[in-house]
Order: sequence, then C-alpha cells, then structure tokens
Amino acid sequence: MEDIRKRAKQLLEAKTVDVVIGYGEGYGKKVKAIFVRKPEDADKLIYDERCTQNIGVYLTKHEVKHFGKAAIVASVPVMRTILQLCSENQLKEDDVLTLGITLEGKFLEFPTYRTLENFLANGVQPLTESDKELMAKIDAMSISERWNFWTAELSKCIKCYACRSSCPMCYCNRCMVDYNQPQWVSVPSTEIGNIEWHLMRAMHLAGRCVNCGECGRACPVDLPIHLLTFKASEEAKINFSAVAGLSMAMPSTLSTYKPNDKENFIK
Amino acid sequence: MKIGLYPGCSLTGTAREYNESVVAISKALGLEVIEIPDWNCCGATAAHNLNKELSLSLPARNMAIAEREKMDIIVVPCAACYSRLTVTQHELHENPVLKARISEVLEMEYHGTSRVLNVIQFIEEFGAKAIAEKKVKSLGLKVACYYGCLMVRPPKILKFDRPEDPQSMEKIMASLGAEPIEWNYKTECCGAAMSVAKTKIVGRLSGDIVEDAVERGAEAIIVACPMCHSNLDMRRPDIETYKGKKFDIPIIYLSQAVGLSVGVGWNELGLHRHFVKVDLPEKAVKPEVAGAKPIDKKEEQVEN
Amino acid sequence: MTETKLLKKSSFESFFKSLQGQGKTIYAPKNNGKKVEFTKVSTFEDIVFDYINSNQSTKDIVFPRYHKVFRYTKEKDQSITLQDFDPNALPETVIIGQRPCDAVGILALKAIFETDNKDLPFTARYDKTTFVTISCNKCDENCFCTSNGFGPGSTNGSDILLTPVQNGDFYAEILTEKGKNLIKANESLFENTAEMDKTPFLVKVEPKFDNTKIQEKLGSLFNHETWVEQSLHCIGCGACAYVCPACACFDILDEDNGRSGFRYKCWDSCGLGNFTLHTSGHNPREVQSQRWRQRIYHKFSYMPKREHVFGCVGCGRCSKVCPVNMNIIEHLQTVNEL
Amino acid sequence: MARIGVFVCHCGENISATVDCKSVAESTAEIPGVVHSVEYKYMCSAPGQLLIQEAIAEHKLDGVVVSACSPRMHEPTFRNACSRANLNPYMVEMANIREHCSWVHEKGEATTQKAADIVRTMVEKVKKNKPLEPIRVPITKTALVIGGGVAGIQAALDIANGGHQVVMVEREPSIGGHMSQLSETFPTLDCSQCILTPRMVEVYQHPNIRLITYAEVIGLDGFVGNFVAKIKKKARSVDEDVCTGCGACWNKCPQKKIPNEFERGLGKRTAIYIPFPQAVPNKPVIDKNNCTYYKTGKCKICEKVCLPGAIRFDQPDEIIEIPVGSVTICTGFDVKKTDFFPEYGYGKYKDVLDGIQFERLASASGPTLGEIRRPSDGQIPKKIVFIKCAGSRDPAKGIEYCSKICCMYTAKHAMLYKHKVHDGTPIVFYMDIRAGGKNYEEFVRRAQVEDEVQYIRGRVSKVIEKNGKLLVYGADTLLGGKPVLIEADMVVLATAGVSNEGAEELAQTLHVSYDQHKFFAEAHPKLKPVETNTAGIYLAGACQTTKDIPDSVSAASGTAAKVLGMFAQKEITREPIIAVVNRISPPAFSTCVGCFMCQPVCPYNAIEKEEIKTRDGKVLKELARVNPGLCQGCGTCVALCRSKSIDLQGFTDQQVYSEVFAMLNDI
Repeated sequence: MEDIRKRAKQLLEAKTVDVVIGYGEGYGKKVKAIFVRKPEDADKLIYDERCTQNIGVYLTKHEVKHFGKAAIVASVPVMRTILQLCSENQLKEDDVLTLGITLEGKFLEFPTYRTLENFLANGVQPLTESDKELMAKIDAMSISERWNFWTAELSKCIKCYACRSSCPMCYCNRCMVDYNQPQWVSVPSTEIGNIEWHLMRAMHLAGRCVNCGECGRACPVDLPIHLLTFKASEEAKINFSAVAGLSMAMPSTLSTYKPNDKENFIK
Repeated sequence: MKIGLYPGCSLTGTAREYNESVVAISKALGLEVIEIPDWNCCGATAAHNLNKELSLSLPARNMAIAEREKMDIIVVPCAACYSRLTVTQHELHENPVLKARISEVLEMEYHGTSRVLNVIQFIEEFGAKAIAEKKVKSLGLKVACYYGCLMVRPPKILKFDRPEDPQSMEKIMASLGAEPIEWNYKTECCGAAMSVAKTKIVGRLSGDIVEDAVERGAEAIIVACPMCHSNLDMRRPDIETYKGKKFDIPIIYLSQAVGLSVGVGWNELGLHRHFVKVDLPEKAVKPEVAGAKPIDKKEEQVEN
Repeated sequence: MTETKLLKKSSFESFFKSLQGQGKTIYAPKNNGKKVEFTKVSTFEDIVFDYINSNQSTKDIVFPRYHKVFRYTKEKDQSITLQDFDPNALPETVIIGQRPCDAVGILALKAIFETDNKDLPFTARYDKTTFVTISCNKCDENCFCTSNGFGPGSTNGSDILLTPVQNGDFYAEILTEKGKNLIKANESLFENTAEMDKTPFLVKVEPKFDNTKIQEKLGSLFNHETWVEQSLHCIGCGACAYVCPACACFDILDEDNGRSGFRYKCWDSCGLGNFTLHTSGHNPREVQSQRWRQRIYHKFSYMPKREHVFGCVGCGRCSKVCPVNMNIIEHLQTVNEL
Repeated sequence: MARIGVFVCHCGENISATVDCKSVAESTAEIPGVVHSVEYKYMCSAPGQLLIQEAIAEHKLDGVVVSACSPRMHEPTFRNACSRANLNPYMVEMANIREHCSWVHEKGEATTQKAADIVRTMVEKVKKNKPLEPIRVPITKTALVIGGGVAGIQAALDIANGGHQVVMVEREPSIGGHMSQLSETFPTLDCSQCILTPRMVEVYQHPNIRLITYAEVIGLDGFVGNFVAKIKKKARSVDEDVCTGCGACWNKCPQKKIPNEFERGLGKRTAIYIPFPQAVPNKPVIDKNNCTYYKTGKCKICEKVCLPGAIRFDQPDEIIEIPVGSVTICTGFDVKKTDFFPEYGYGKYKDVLDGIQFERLASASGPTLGEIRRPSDGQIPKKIVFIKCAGSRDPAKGIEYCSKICCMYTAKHAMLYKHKVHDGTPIVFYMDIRAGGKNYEEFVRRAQVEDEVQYIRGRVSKVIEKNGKLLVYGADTLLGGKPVLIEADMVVLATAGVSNEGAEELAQTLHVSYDQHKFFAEAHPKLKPVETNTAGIYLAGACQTTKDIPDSVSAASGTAAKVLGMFAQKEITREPIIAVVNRISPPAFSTCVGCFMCQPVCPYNAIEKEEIKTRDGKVLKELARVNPGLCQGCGTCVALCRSKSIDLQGFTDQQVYSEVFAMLNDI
C-alpha cells in the first residue's frame, strides 16, 4: 500500500500523470474509487481485500478522460480490462500507466502494455470457488432445468442496468436496448424483456468479457449474471481459442473468421 | 489411465503367441493391461454380412463392458477385431438413434467413450518412451513391415497413418535398431479369410508379398495381424508351391520384435510357436547395453 | 381517532389466516434465499419478522415497475376498441410488516401522484391497499430516518402500526378507517390496551445530519464543485432509484403489434444517461454530476418546496445496493459542512 | 400520412391464373396510407408504365409499390418510370407475387391472401423509405492485369488496343504462363509457343502496356475506378534497362545443376537465368538461393562477363504504388504433382510423370529436345500408361470436381507419343471421356482410331516399380471389372488442376472471395462469370477454375469488354444501397463508439476511420465511416454492430422491422 502511495505521489509531482485512479476509504468501512489529482492526496489511496470493484470502468468515462493522462491501481482483471479496451480502440497504446497488484498482492508497475501482456501470459485470476461450484451445477442441468433456473433468476431483474454500467466493456454511448426505432429489446422489466436483455448482453460480451465478475457483484438483486458472460467466454475459448484481455491487439473473436474455425456449433 | 485388452478369438487359438507377446511386452514396458472380463466374439467376418444390428451389438458389448470397467483404452491386437470395434464406434457415434437401440439390445449402457487402439498405436503412444529406456538389444535386421488390408482402412474412420503407404511400424522398427525396407506390398491383400477355404488363392496373394520382401533384401517380415501372420507363415507351403521356390524368411509380430529388443525371453514371446522357424542371424540380437546377455535360442527352444 | 390494542404473538397467525380467508392478497417480507423481499405470501411461516429492512421497498406494490395503462385492438373495419385501465380488477391488498420508512415513502409517492391530477392507477392501488407497518427494533449504519424528521416508531402513512413489545406480542395502533376495517372481522384477537410509551421497544437511530440546514444550503450550492467530486465514481445505473421507496420517475411507452397494442408505464431513473435526452441529441443533464445533483435537489429541495414532503425517507437502501459505494449520508454530511 | 400507390400486375396469366389480382388490389386499398390501388395486365409494358406515371401526378403519390415479379427482373424498369414522373426512384418497391407466390402455389384463396400479405409488407416498407441519390465516383482509366499467362496477355492487349493504359504484373521472371510450357495444343496440334510468342512480344512492345515482371501485388486499397495497387518488384539483381539479353552471363554461370522450374524438374538451369529461350522480357534474374556469390560472397563471374555492366548485386526489392481503375485477375492454375499420389509411389518413381512434365518431354525446346525418353535411364519407353482423373473427381482426395482439360490433353499426349515413337503402345485409363468442345470429340476419336491409342475404362489402383518396369494394377470395367496388369515403361498422370500457389493470399489481399478449392469465385456462375463480388475486379482464365486455352482467352476478352465499358464512362454511377454509420448531434456525433469490430468483417475493406476534430485540430472522437465507393451493401457490418450504429440504406432496420411486423401482426 505504501508502494502505491509513494509511486502515485511521485507520478503526480513529476506530472507524469494527471490523475491516479485507485481505491480510497468510503463511508461505513466500505471502499470506493477515488481520483487523486494532487500529490498530497496520494495518501488517501488504499489497497486491501475489500478493493474488488473493477475500476477499469472509469477509463472510458468522459469526466475521467478529461483529467488527462491517467495511472490506475490495477488488479489482474483491471489489467485485462486495459488490454481489451486497447484492442477495441477505446484506449490508445500506453495511454494508461498501470500500477499493478499481482495475484499475490505485490505491487508491480507496468510501463507499457507490452509488459502487461507478458505478465498476463503467466496466468490470470481464476474463478472463485463459489462461481465454479454454481457453474458446475448449472452445467450439470438438463436444458429444461437450466431454462427454468435462468428464467426464475432473471424474472427478479429490475432492469436498473447496474450490470451494464459497472461493466468496463459496456462503453457504448448508446446501448442498443435504448433504441426505440426500431425497438430491439422490450424496455420494461418483464420476464421476456429481462431474458432478452441478459442474453443479448452475454452475446455482446462473448469473447470480450475479461471475467472480472463485476456485473454479478453490482446486481442489487444478486443475480449470478456474471456466469452468463463467463460461460460465453469459456465457449469462445473452446471454439476459437480466444481469451479476452491478454493482448492489446486481439482480433475480435466474433467478427473474425479463420479457415480452421470449428463450425460444430452450427447444427 | 486404465488399459483394457480385447484379445478376440485368434489370439486364443492360431495366434496364441501374439497374445503372449503383447502381454509380455506390456509387462516389460511397465504398462498394466487388463483383459476385458467376459468378452465375446467381435462378429468378424460373418456378422456384418448377415445382420447389421448383430454386427454392431457384438463389438458394442465388449466396449460397454470396458466402459463399465472404467477402461480408458482398449487395446485390440487383431486387425479384424480392431476394424469391427472402430467401425462400430464410428457408426454409433454418427447415429444416436442406433446407439440407443444397441444399448437396448445389450441391456447395457454404451457411450463409446473408451479409445480403441491397435498394437501399433498402443506401442507408439505408450511404449515409445519405455522402449528407449529399456532397450537392451538392437535388432540389426532388414525388415519389411507388412500392414495388410485392415490396419489402415477405411482411413475415414480409423484416421490412422497414411492409408496407401503407412509408416508407423517402420518408425517403431527403426527405433529398435532395425532397417525397414522400401517395398510395394505393405497393404496388399494376403488372402485373409481364404486361409481355410481356398489356400491356393492365399498361396498366390501371399506369395507375391513374401517374394517382393525377399527380393528387396528383407530378413524378416513384421506383422501386426493374426490373419496376415497365419497366411504368410502357416501357408508357406502353398506359397512355395505357387512360386516354385523355397522361402525361409520368418514372420514376426511387431510385439515380438519389441519384446526381443527390450529383453523378453524367446519362449515368453511365443517365438517357438511359428511354422517357419525364426532363426535370426547373430547381428539381429546383438546386445545394446554392455553386459546384457544375448538370448540363448537353443537353450530356450522347446517343442510347441 | 387512534385506537390502541394488543395483538398476542400467538394470535398473529389467526389474524393472517382470517385476512387470507377474506380473499385479500397479502404481501409480506420473505427470504428468497439471498435477500428479504416483499412477496405475495400464502403461508404464515414464510413471513420473516426478524430483519432490519427488505432489499427493495414496498413501492412496487402500489407503483409497479411495469404496468399497462390501456390496450387497444384494431378491427378489420379499421374501428378501434379501447380497453382502459380497470381499477375494479385490482385485488384487495394488505402489506404486512413494512417499516415506517416505507410507509413514509408511500406518502411521498402519493404527494407526487396526487398533487394536481390524480394518477388513476396509483390512486386505485393505494386505495385498495392497507398498510400494516411494524416498528423497527434494529437498524444499521445506513439508516437515517431520524435525520429526515421521523423515526423507527413513526405512524405516518400506516393504517396500522405494530410495535413488538414484551413476549413477542405487538402493541397495535389502529390509525385509520382502513385499519379499523381490516381488523373488524377479528376484533377478538385485538385486546384493548391503554396508550403506551413505545420508546423502550424501538431502536435508537442516531441523527446523521440536519435536513433543514441542508434545505437552506442547497439554495446556494447549485454550481458548487462538490457535485462533480461526489459523483466521479458514480457509474450512472438505476439501482439507487429502483430500490428507493420515494423515487417516482417513470417512462411511458407504446407497444404496437399492428392490429393490437398497449401503452405501458415503467420505472425510469434520473441517473441514467438517456433520461433527459432530447430528440435533437441535446441533453440538458449531460454528465453524471448534473444527474446526481438533480437527485439530491429533487429529494431535499424541490419536493419539500412543492409537495411539502421530503423525497428521501432515510431507509439507506440506495447506499446498500450501490455497486460503487456512493453513500448518501456521506454526501449529505459533506453538503452540511459546506 | 403517406400517399402510396399500389400497382398489381397480372403478368399476362403468370400471376392472374393463380392469384385474384382484383381482390389483391381491393384489399390493399384499405391499408392506411394507400391512396390508389389498381391492377393491370402488363405493368412493365409502355402503357403500364404510363399508368404509374400518371397516377403519381394525379394522386400526388410519395411512394409506389409494384406488385409483380422479382426486383431482379423489373425494379430498374419501374424505378425509371417513377423517376420520369419526378418521384425519387428509391421510393419504389417491388412486391414479388410471381416467383414468391403465383409460380409456386396452386390457385386458391390462400394464394391470393399470400399475395395480399406480400403487398402489405412492401407497403409498410415503402412508408419508411427515404429518397436516395445514386453514388457517382470518378475513374482512373488504367487497368491492372495480374498474371501474364495467355489470359492476362489477351486481356491486356484487348484493353491496350482499346486505347487505355494497362499495367501487367507477373510473378515469374517472364510472361507466358503454362501455355509457354506446352508442346502442341489440342485440337489442332499447332505449336503452342509458335502462337503464343508473338503475342508475348506484342505485350512487351505495346505503347499502352507497362510490363512489370518478377513482381507481386501485395496490397490493394480504394474502390472501383479508384484503386491503388501496391506492387512489390523483387530484385532481379540485373538492371533491366541496361541488359541487352545477350546471354553471356547465363552461358558462363558455373552453377549449372539447379532443377529448372520451367522444365518442372526435368531439366537444369544456371543461377543467373532466363526461364526459357523465348522469355519476355529477355532479361535474366539471379536466383539468390543458388547463386555462389550470394551464398559465399565469391564468384561474380556474370558481372565480369557482362559487357554493358547490367549486374546489380545490391539491387533492393522495390515497392511501387500505381493508381488503377480496374483489376483483372489472371493468375492461372497449377496441377498436382506426382507426390500427391501414394498409390502411385508418392513421387518416388522417376518414370511416373505429371502432365506438364510430359509436355516438356514432348516439346522441341524441352530437356530431350522433343524426344520421349525416360527420366530414369534415358531409354525410349515402349509402353506408356496414361492415367486420367488422377486426383480429379475423387472426394477421397479432396478434389470433387472434374479438371476438365485432362481428357483432351491426355488424348493429345497419347497422340504425340505415337507420332514420335511409332512402335510405342499408349494405353489410357479413363473414367469417362469428356470431350465437349469444338472439334474435341473428333480429336479424341482420331487418337483412338488413327493413332490406335488403347482406351481402358477403369481405374488404376496401384503402380509398383519392379525391376525397371512399372507394374500398373488396374481394372477394365467394360469387361466386368476384370483386373488388368500392365507392365509399362512410363506412367503419365493427368493430375488434377488446382488453384495456383498463393491464390488464397492474393484473394485476401484483393478482398475477393474464393471457393473451398481456393479458386477465385465469380459473382454469378452464369450471368456474371468474369466479375468478382467486388466491383471493378474481374476474373479471367484458370484462376477461376481449370480452363483450356480457348475458354481462358474468351474470358479474358470478356473482362476486357467489362473494363473498356467502364472506362468509356466519365464516372461510375452506383446504387446507393450501402451501409451508413449514423451521425447525431454533438457531443456524441454518432452512436458509434469506434470499436472497429466491423472492420474485419467487411469483405470489401470499406470501413475507414474518421476523426472528429475540434476547430484547433484536436481529435475528439474516432468513428467508423463506410466508404461509399467500396461498400457493396452486404449488411454484415450492420448485423455485427453492437450499438446499432450502422444501417443499410434501402434496407434499414426500420424498413425490415416494418415488413416483419406487417407480416406477423395480421395473421
């Protein structure tokens, strides 16, 4: 933690960066994302096990971009976010300085995206045990059981779009559900409208999801919706050997064709 | 990894030595191979000409037992059995309805999850490393590797080696120190099942094979099929009658060759059981490792 | 007109069954395996009594997240039949166990929906619903009802307020005609008792800020940078508004299926980027700080001025569900100190 | 409210025999927005068109639905008619009640109802139509021809003679292609080189043709009429402008044992070489992989003997960019080599040859000067077995198609052999004889009758080499499948014709489609046989599928006609049915977020980056832009775009939705 503060202070003093995006104390023992712009505020930065939010979501935010060059305190999912955003032309190469936190909790600075790629080649954050367990449970279900499981879960969705807002890959400035000419997806929170939204979201993230699980954590009614995108990324890996967020120039999985692509999903 | 062995009828009769040598080398190479309990006939060669359901049920039963026994691999030395098992696996995989029907007939669950391997594949996949480690003798022989008709056909189903000019036995033999020859009859028909009914035809077909191998300098023919063996070995008199000359080239199973190289005993490999006497030149059994004892053939050779 | 009664712990189930017997739809807190939520309940055992507050408010019952305003059908001869909203089709409803803050929240909704023209569906639902509130004997760090002028035993907005007292019995205040009617068939279960001091049985909720002071402050803070500072980490989802008992924003949309269709109302949130987007592409609340400021001003300045109620009841739900830990107490305290 | 006119056509009896047109017109009249709905016997006739024109004026129509045949058939007709009546032609839609209804159904109420449904969907669509303007683009009147075989030569000469500039790019050091390797040609048996060489020279000397040999096209940007080709000119190590082609260098080069590609390995060449004596240009190249100087740093004999001093060891590869208006692909084909055939010895038997090798043996300029001799021992073969369909028509080999040219060239080979070795026995194994073509069947008949070529209908299972002979195991299927064993001295395989090496890469470079066999794909197998799916890129010769010389040449002339036709215009007018990225007011400018995932899916390379800048030049936003010249309106990007920021003019999401809803909601 001291390393991060020291380095953030240096960077801000030297005006290498204009803002350090990191975590700070919030109200009632909770943490929140903070945006440090003055060297003297660097001491507000913290990093501990409560810092689970994928703050990569702020990298594409208008107000944050406005500050200028950014450094970000980055856990492994945030690192993947940076590379994936770069692949998708939302960040320019080496636009963001990564103050990385390894899986072991060590501070490691990444001066370039190339160094990030090298680091991530050694492995990424595994799924949590509870996610693995639930995923295995869902995998073991028959198709009708699975359908019942998800329709029951998704019927609770209130369509607050916290999943969308918290996802760093949902950076569209107008989401297709917000179109009404034509209306692609039913607007209100109805059973079918909820299913449409979540399936579409999973499809749009297939091959792009960096497995941070933020959508599931953000959900105010505790739906395990992150498993939908996890599953889609698993399929992308199996079928197209594509893993998002490991390279700053990954060709988009679903919009590129390779002659040796498996076609066994077409039935 | 659990490895099952499906011997089939030949390996309990005319090709006893094939079974003996496969079991012996598995042991020598440190591989545990378990015979599938209560196995039955694979249906070759008659079943598939008579009744399709029967021809699929017979092999499927053996595979279902292997599955039940949690065998990941089934080693099938006989080429005809290998053909029947792989073809059944393929057909049932392609046709789930038929698969369900066969499970019904068998009154057993069949999923097709065990991998079916012939002896060549078995040695390639599991034996190569052990051979390199345990090799005690280099087989300084010129050999003709003979695959016969079933080992590589039909290629679409087997997906094993190049069907017109296979190479895998050559590779194994070369690793044992032998020198495989280039020849033309690797996959020609030996006469196969005519062995009993029309020995004249066997004489002609197998005669061409033996003659070409000899003319091109082979000192032994290596086989991996009990029918090939019996036609080239047991029907030698018919061959000689047809060709009008004598041939003394021995026919050796691949497993026996491997066994010799890793130091398994002569009789343990069943080498004494052949009709054409296996009398290898001295250079064929020279010790690879200093101190290893060459096989004393005379001492070990007893009447069958 | 308040009548005070005592409902024995052992009688509650009989009361519940009697209401059921009268064909009323009963909503009560139920544990859905993850959270406590208000749900239609059919068995008494499903009702949870020992909880701080539900994850979502009871707003959904009188102001559903989605409902049809009218339907139409076009006939072959091009004539149109219109099927308007039918208040008579609504069931008699009882909410059992909501907290006093939710009761106040419904008053805030009422203020909005009935200020000038009455919103027919809301009024119809409100009129058909009887609110049986249970006072709070627990709270958490996000609760701040006392900062908004009421407290854990407030009767505002309830038809009956039950306060858990000794032995698990309930001290019942029958506050309205609706409340009286509800217990009419079960008079025997409610013993008469003298008016009593509930304070010992209520949780003490520490005041977090002074809301009159905030109201004053807001008069001069419209262009203050604090809104930007506070909302920098806001990601602009609608979670806070959707769990808020007093948030009433909605959208009206049509679904046209050619020969038939309907108009419906569904929740909306001022925090979402498209909320005030004009057809021209112009958005008067272009950035998140403006949206956040709107949320605070609406609740603490505009509503008290126009509707004479606060748009915030202090339930703290918005802070609990916020995925990025925006905390309304923290922000209001900041405003207080400016 | 829309004012739409609907015109229901009887198409004589084509429609009216099964559909009650009157009832369709009447029911359509009731659709809101339809102000005029009539039927007529022949809408496409002059009076029919006039009927529409008058109705537009009289009823002030702002949209027209012609309920008749397929838009492929008459959409242009009716668009023009409406245009004449001052209605934007893109406010016209065709409701196809002929191919989609009357032709495929029995007469009956349901059929009439279906026709009415189809009309109704188009009425709903046309309500959402917007007036569009055709796209006009200028033309660079220079044609690029890739490949200098007989097809490329023909295309280049035709275009050049038409008065336009041509750039010809050839991968090899000389033009000529496969035709220059051939001995004689069927069905006339005239000498291939004798008829080709003059045309090669003509290309070289033509004032309108710029010939770039030993070069490859490595990039193509732009769009029809406005391409920029990037060409990599590989270093020849010889200054072409200085070299006189005297031959001193290749005569003196000490490296003499390099297998000659032109002779397909049957002959040898030097390290500095011209591929064959008649090469055009007659300038050598140095084969760097085999040149002693490049390998060891010593030698330079060629430099010493070169009087004009043309050798340039340090010559670099050169990248040239040339603006062109059209591209003609004539990159030709190749044939499978004998090592493709395990059953025939995997290429190990020296006397098993492929067709081109036999051409070289029979050619007067070949390694044996035209004598048929065995590569193994130089003996004259007394018996040659020719095996047709070696690979072709064989799904097991992955080549399902008929290579088309083999029947003819095998007949020719057998004849040439018989003409050169009178006592020789040519035996041909065949599946079928496919001799469709002018004088082709007669030619094969001549081989069989006059030259006594033995034809055996059957396949060869195996060729075995034994004691200097090739044992050919086959079957004679006309004799009930009787096994045949022939002891031959030589075996010639008519190996399958396949796409040329590098065809796939070139197709990807040029963004044109290709089939599973990596042959270039034509836009339509019948009606657009020389066009690709990309406007301005054409196909000729065997790069499309194996073709003989007459077919290649006629296709080449076909592409020349297409190119000249385009160059005859001042500018190109194109249908505005293209994708467009939406634009909205600032600060968003577009709902496009610039993720550019649409870029890789565009088969036409039409997606560009557009920068939105402030007045002082700061980039505010990057978004996708569809180049209207390149876009072919396939809609792939539209389907892919997550934020629905791209739409297809003429087929907008709204229009398609309206159609679908109109159909679904009235059932």
